[in-house]
Amino acid sequence: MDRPLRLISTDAIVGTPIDALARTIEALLVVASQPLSVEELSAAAGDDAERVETALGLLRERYAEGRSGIVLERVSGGYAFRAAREAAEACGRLFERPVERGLSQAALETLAIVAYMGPVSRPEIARIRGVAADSTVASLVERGLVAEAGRESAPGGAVRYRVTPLFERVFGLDTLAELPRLDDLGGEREAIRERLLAVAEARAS
Amino acid sequence: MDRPLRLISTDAIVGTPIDALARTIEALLVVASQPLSVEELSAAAGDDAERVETALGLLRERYAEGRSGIVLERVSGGYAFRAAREAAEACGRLFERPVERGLSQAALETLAIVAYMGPVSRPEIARIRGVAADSTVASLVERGLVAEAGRESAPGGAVRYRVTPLFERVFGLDTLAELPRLDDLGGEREAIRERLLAVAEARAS
Amino acid sequence: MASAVRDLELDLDAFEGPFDLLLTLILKEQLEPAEIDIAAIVVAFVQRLSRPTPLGREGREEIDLDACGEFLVLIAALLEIKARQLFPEEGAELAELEPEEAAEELARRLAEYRRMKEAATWLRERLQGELERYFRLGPAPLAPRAERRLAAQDPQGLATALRGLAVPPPKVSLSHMALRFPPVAQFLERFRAVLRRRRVFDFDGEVAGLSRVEQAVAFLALLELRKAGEVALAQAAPFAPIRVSRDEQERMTQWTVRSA
Repeated sequence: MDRPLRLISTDAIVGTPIDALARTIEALLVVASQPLSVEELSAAAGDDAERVETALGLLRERYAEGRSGIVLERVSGGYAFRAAREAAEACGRLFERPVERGLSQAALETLAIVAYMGPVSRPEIARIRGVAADSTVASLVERGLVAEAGRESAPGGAVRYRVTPLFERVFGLDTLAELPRLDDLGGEREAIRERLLAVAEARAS
Repeated sequence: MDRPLRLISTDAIVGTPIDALARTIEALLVVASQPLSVEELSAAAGDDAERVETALGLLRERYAEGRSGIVLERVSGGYAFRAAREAAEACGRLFERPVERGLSQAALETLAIVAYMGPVSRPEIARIRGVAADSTVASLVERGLVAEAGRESAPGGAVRYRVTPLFERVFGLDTLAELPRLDDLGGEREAIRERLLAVAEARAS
Repeated sequence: MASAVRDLELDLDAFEGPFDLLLTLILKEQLEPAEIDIAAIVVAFVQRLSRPTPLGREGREEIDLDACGEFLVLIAALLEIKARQLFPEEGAELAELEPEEAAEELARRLAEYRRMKEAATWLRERLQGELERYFRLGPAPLAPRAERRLAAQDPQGLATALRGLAVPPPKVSLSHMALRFPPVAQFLERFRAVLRRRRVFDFDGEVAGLSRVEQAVAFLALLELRKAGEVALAQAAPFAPIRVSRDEQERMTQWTVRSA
């Protein structure tokens, strides 16, 4: 591997350059408030992306589940430290989970609509669920799972919403593309259509 | 290079109780947003304080300055992880935000309401925008563009907000009197306010 | 027994308590019908029906019929009110479609909702699997403080933002005005006025000639009066006219109604 910084690195105690870079990345990750992408790490460390990837490889081994109480995970388009799963019980005694605690069925359905169809407005959500969405959306915004994303293009248009990086983090997703593809339900749709038609005909006759 | 987790990743030692406890403490510290005392750690880990002290001793060695990018620091109130000093420059770059070019629609609307109609409370901003204003106002306060300005006169009245000198600087205004005129909306503060509230009401119905 | 409906305990997102309290709150306009998940009420009622009755003396089928009758009337009225609130314009839109097109459109919406319900189920299961992942929310205890800096801004942007908020919402077609249901209070007043003049009146006669929506609202008003103890109701037989009388003793247990 090409290590352009080797010559500059002065002293055996500091370690090889890639190890110094790994220490810098450890430092960045332990103070960061959210997952850091390779680009962000590379910009902050002042090193190139390829070498950051190499250092991350080292760190993922060192901070693997079962080897350390700190685990390095890839999530929400970046890298972040979290607690090891084996420490979940201890964490549960000390920390609350305000974001996901008590998410109602209504909240989950609304979240699904925003995740799959966002940016989407409250009237659109209400149309799909058949229930006004105002209080549910407000509670998701308060939890930080959903955020405003501009207004509908027409003047006086409704505010639209999208899911946040925190949503990806809570649900352990790297990107929204990891959401499962929903079955087209083509056959079912046909069946519903025919039932409705039959009802309409019965009424007309 | 120093591998901070070498002790617990060595097979012979993995699983000894004190190392398991040390891993639990690592996990608790990496999740905490404030320093944790020995009592808190001991209660969460379900282990006695003396053994927690022993484990902390191990960890202070492992996460000592110069050995890892993560340093375990003893501060008033307990223990917390911080970034190593050698990474100070990189951390500085991480937290130095690039100059932001613009504001979100939500921030711009809220700022406009506070600038033209301030001092104004969050409930009133929410009424005009038709969307809860809490998180947007909080973020504008954090950015120093908006500040508290007393409470509404009624007992228990809501906190009101005004724009700050930083706001005037950013928008290139010497005084708020230099804000663009809104003659098409009625010109005067009260007229504009009534107009906006009437539209908001029409939107909500 | 009709109270099987009114005492029905509900645990909805927007409301928790007995069904008659829910109705009262809607009548007093303290609760938005749009916020109420009607399907959940139906599920609760069906579960209640399927529970065996503790008293063996009364025939179960008879109890079911009474309860079902009252329930159907109330839930249909609620549905109609809610539908008109949620889709003021769409009722007209759908009515203009051919039956095939309307069925296609409804099927599309049902399928879409169905997919979103599946997605919600997936999210719930996913969340369950992620409960062991703890991470920090907010900044690290000893992290340096971040400062956000903002480039110079044009004050015209503020004026534009306020003008955007002053744009009236898109014009709503007037067609739904004709569909608007009258306020319940209107019927409360009307029935009270009638009862001040006469001790007894005939509900069916009083609402004859009104639209179905108006009749449904009138019936809700009647229930509200009865709940408040202002009137007593009597019906000689199923589908017979409902006689409304000033409070006093009330013997009515039959709730089958022809007019709504």
